Amino acid sequence: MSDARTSGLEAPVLEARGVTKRFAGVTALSGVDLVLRAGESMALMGENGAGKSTLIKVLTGVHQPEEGQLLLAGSPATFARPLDAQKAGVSTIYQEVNLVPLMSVAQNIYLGREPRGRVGLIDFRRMYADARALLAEYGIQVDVRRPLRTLALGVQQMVALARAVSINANVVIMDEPTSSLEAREVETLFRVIGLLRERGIAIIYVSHRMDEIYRVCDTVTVLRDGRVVHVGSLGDLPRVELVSMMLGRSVEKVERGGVTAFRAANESDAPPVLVATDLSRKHQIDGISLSIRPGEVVGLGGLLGSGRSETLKGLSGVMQLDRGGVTIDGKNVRSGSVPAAIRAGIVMLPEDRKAEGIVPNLSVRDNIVLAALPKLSRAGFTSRRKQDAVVDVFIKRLHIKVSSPDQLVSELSGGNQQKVMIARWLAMTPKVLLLDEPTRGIDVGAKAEVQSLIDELAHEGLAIVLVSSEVEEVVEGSARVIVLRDGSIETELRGDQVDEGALLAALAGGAS
Amino acid sequence: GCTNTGTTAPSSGTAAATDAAQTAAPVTGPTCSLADYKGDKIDLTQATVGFSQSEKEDNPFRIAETQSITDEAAKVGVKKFIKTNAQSTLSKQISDINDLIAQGAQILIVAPLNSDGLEPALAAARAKNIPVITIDRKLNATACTDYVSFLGSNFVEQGKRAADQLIAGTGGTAKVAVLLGSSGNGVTTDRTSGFLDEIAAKGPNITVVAQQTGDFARDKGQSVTEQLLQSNPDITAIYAENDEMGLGAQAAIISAGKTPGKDIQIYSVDGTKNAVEQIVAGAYNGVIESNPRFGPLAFQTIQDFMDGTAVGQDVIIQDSEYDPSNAAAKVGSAF
Amino acid sequence: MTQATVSLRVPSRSAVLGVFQKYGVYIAIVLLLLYNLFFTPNFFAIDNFRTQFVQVVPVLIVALGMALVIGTEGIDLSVGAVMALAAAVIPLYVGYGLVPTLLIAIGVGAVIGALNGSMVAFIGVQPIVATLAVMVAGRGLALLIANEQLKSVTSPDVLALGRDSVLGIPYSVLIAAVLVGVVAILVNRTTFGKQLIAIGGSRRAAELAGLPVKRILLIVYVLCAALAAVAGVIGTARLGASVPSTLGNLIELSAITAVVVGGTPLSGGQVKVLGTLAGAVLLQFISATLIKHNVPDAYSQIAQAIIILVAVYIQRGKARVR
Amino acid sequence: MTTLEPAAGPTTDRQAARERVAGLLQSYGAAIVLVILLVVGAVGFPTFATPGNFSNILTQSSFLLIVGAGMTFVILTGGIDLSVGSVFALGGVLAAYGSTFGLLGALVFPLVVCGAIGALQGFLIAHAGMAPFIVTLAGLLGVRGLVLATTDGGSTTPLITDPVVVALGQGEVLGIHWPVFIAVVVIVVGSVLLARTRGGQSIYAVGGSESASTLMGLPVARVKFTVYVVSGVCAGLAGALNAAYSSSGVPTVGVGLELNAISAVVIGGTLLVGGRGNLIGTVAGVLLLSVIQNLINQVGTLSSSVQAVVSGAFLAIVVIIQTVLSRTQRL
Ligand SMILES: Nc1ncnc2c1ncn2[C@@H]1O[C@H](COP(=O)(O)OP(=O)(O)OP(=O)(O)O)[C@@H](O)[C@H]1O
Ligand SMILES: Nc1ncnc2c1ncn2[C@@H]1O[C@H](COP(=O)(O)OP(=O)(O)OP(=O)(O)O)[C@@H](O)[C@H]1O
Ligand SMILES: [Mg+2]
Ligand SMILES: [Mg+2]
Repeated sequence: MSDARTSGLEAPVLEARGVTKRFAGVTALSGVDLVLRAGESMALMGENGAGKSTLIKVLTGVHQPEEGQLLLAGSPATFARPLDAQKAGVSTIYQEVNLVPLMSVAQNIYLGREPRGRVGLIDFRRMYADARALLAEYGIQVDVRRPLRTLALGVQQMVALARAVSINANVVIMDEPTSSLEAREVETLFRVIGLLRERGIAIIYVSHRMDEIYRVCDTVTVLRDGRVVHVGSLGDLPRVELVSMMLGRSVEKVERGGVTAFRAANESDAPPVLVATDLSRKHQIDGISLSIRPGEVVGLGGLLGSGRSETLKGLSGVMQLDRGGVTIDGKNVRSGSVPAAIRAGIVMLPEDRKAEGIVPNLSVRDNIVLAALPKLSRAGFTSRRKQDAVVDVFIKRLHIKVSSPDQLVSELSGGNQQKVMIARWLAMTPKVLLLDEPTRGIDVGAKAEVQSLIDELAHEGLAIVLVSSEVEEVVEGSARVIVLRDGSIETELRGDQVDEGALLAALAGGAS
Repeated sequence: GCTNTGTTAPSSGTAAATDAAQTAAPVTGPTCSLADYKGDKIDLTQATVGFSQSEKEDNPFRIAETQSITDEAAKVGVKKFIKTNAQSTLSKQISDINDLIAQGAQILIVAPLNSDGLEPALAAARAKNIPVITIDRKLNATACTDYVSFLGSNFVEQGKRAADQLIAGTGGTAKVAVLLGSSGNGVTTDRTSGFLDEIAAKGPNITVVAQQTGDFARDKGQSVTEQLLQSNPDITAIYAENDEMGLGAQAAIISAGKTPGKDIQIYSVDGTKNAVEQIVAGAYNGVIESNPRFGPLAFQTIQDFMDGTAVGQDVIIQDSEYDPSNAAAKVGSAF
Repeated sequence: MTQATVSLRVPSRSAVLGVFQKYGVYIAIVLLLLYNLFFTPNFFAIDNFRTQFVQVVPVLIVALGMALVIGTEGIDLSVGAVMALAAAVIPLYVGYGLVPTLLIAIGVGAVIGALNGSMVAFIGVQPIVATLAVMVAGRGLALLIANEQLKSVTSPDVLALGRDSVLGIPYSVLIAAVLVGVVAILVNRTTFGKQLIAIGGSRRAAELAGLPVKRILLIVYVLCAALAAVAGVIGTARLGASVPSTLGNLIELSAITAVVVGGTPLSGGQVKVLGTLAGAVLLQFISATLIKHNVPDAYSQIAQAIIILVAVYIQRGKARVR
Repeated sequence: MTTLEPAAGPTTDRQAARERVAGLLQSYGAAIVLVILLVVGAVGFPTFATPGNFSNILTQSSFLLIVGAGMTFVILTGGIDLSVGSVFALGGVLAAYGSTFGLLGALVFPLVVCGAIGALQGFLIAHAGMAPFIVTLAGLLGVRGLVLATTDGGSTTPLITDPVVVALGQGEVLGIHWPVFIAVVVIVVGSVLLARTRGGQSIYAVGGSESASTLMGLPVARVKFTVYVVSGVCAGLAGALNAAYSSSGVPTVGVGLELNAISAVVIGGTLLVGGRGNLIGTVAGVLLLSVIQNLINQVGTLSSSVQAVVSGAFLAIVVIIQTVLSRTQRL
């Protein structure tokens, strides 16, 4: 849809000139120039830790640059805090959901700009109605009076999106908005983006998903190690070339087949290591039974809220069960206890990295060894040597980008935090690995690494349960896929049945 | 009988065995009768008596005071005796007194936390014509109107007498550190001004080198004294506004390698057993008594009042004092 | 409205600031010592320093336990009451000798700590109210145990703990020094310490990582109370009397202040043991300086407030939300 | 248009309903315990359920209610204000000094100064980024020092003689003292501010997640600053009313008041980490504390040590019940 107006170039709405941002020990951005024009939809690409989020934070007043300046519609501007950016018409969805969990959906959408009645008091009825209407536009039907924290992460992400878009802005910035969204929600998001573009609103879009980038954006800016390495239009840029620029490797090296890095997954016929029977918890899951063999990757499919995460939580002792139980190698695992599950060899990578995964005040080293600490200690005393042996291996194996193992984990980029979480569990040498969205927010390179890692681990004999909202990841990664719906097993796909079409059909199957 | 008048102190010989009751000075000022107060005559044995204590019973003075009143209430045979404790909170004392009234107290004995601020409670009592006897701390209110009468010591006088003891004990030449009670407490103010005024008047060669608060607590008295002894090694006497701080100072003097009672003299106010025993042991120099055993005197005053006798508006207790010459004999009357 | 930006920052300045932030307490201590060197007679005497260290011991020991609790994002207001309880039981058992007395006092502390810890860990009561209830009840209980009496403690063993020294170093100071070392090792070198800090950083993440969160919380509150009990025994030994009514009164505030001034944030997830030591010493020097200059109570309180604010202001920043 | 099914249709509704009930329990747990205590008191003691006694409980509670209201604002943002006890005393002393200029002086003087103290603390917390606990702890010390300094080391107690000012504290309507009505007004106004204004919503937001609030463009610093001013003004007002009630500005009042206020707020269901709670809960919390004291007095024979044990145990039981009630809500 080339615009009639764009004979030449549109006027820039937001610019960064020579922006440099350093953190203790790291230069996150150095001399970055960026020009965003009205109606432009720009992809911001780069590896984990390339500086994308940092650039966005500089653009929106969260961080102040050490050098360089911002220009708003051509004139210099300072955003001392996010409020300034918002006032200037720059609206942002940050990488981690940044809403108030205790407040209701509607309150979150309208915080700071609540509709007011005659005497200046908030008109809650109107606020609820507005929120309901707004969300309905994006196909979300929730009780807008419910506290946000009771909703699944994907829904929270949609609420954040609704908030950002409903603010009258001329620039909307989205930092990995789809990482916790379901395929169908992603469609909704794209529809919204389409609407924004029609209104001439400029967009900066960060994602590690190539398909999305090519669908949504018309230009691309590539960051590598805090520097801009490429600016140009996206349409005529081959994917491999884009990836090679991001990774800084030659095109030949990048080129390889397949969408994911999975090899053909094979079903195993060893006796099952984990057997779960009748896992149930009121309002969450109902009578889920499954068994997994060593060396097998089992996918869990389902729509948002179908209970995939809850199933994993039930298996790993995070969630107390009302009924049912889990055995490992025939032995019962005490239910509702994480330590018991871990002792039995079941570990889970939680989906909400920020709230349930990282311990922000600890270093990368401490975060990696957190669960394995007792094993890496002598008589209760920690052993630096034993720790380093583990930490170094995983930093290398997972290519975690850190200035040193002593760097605070909260200073890492989102994708690298995810890798730290994976390292934490691998360090436990588990029997059963439950992965809830393992590749969320990690870059193409890392994603391929994680995927082949999953493969490798399975070949080493680990039993793996994989939950992913990326259909192709589930399909290519898993030997069989169990499809959930409303907290119960809808069907199971095995062997040849495991393909995208079948899965989508199964997902849609029960839908009324 | 009527209120004891006249003798300064119970004859030391016999009193040693039993706790010494209070002795009131002869009443010289205005008096108050049931008619003046416009109260109703109540038979004590048929009466509900309420007692509002001000501070927690966690120090010898308050323990002895509450105990004395509770015991005497039983002895007199009042029908019902209710007590409350304001735990050093003024607003709680007001509501305590209101609680007592709400529970049907016909006579109130109040140990005020503060000289001011009890007005609403007094007004509530007045509205029901309940006679109020205040003990140990005098109220800034009108006797025989807002309350019947006040029984208690003269704190300024106590400070003065401590100064006299100190002047006598040191021969009139000393460098003194004062351990003050808690800030804002009326007792602190009175015992300080009494002491300082007397020193100014009668001790030209006595210098007060420091005045620091010890919060009426032993540990604070000890640590403050330790600090002061280091910065002023020439201190020769300590005046502590209660025995507890005095005993704390004594510990500090010992740990500074000096001899309490000799190198550095200690004077304090209260008359607790612990302190008086130290005088007997020669490690303490003087204690001015502040007699907490209000029970007999208070109930006697109430009885007199109910009998129609005019009682004194200010019944001032004649506190005795302990010094090396009489401590051994009188230690039994310490509380 | 919107103005030119280019905020050039000289890196060296921020480096200097960083040093200030990191060593704020130590700098404050040095400044205070310098002041005393010139303006306070006899401050720089061995005896004086011995006194300062002897006096700081109870607050320091309590603050060590408090630092652990604060590290888990908790707080313990009951420490003063635990000191009182320890003091109250001493006269009952002092006849059996120092070690049994100490053990019983510590045992009493541990029981109270277990009570706090259970309420916090298992029931989920907010630490400040759980320990507030225990603080109120605990001191009352101490007075009841002591029959509302003060008792002199004459056992030479116990008194020695408060008064005697080896090589010029008082026993109580030695004990405190050992405890500082032990807690420092506990925090920095043991599994338990790391786990405790992880809980303070993110309780949910710690739970999901399989840490025995409840047990660790329980132990932390038990340790804190046991340390307070040790402080109670030392305080009693120093006084030569069991004074459950006033011993440890308001010490919770001094201890918390020492911990925070020492750089441990109240938001948990960090424990600075040496900082806590420095914080306690700073508070001690402040009050010593004010007493030695005979500053009246009113102004002394104002001065303390200002000095604490300045010391904390210097090292603020880290705790700020990004 | 693609419409996402709400995850589990009817379950969602039931769950929401359950959450709402549990939310009510959280907010009104203290009120439930309060009702139980009232019944126990009425059955156990003939002199408990009398108008006079209730009026006394209300008057006694009114000052703490006003302080607690301010404290609720602060705690909702995840902060804490330890200075209220000292500010309360300062408010009383200033009201007494100010009463020589009549009612206006007795109110304006303390409110302005106490508000300014709140503003200073708020500035250090919101703009200089210092920890609330430490700043207000310094406030506790420093303001008490100020009280002593203005009263000659605490040795003078300024008296209130102006009849209008005295009437403000001691006058009654229908057997209820004025401070009770003023406390009710404070609570009502405060509740409306919290629940129905943008400022109130930002208070909850800042307490719920400070970083999210910043990113959402809320004026976080201003919100934090404001709550400390509110708390200072409330403590000053309560102090002034208390001084009027006792017709004197006693410099030693309010010691330990901060702990009472904090426990009342927390018992009332407000989370100490911020983000959730309300003033109705605080009212229940304050009344609970007063009723516990009143019941202990009704027994009338307990020594102060036993009283401490009983009220501490009571407090523990109340918070345990309250916590358990509110926990049903957690998943
Ligand atoms: N607050 C901080 N303190 C220190 N270092 C930081 C901080 N925030 C980011 N960094 C560092 O800056 C670099 C860029 O991080 P950024 O979050 O911008 O990466 P990103 O491109 O968004 O990566 P991802 O795709 O994984 O989200 C990383 O090396 C990171 O460790
Ligand atoms: N669209 C929605 N509307 C309302 N509630 C939802 C919706 N989606 C999810 N939920 C809530 O999420 C809960 C289950 O989410 P859960 O995380 O188990 O789903 P999931 O299948 O793991 O999906 P996800 O991809 O988000 O991990 C449900 O109890 C429901 O309350
Ligand atoms: Mg990022
Ligand atoms: Mg999920």
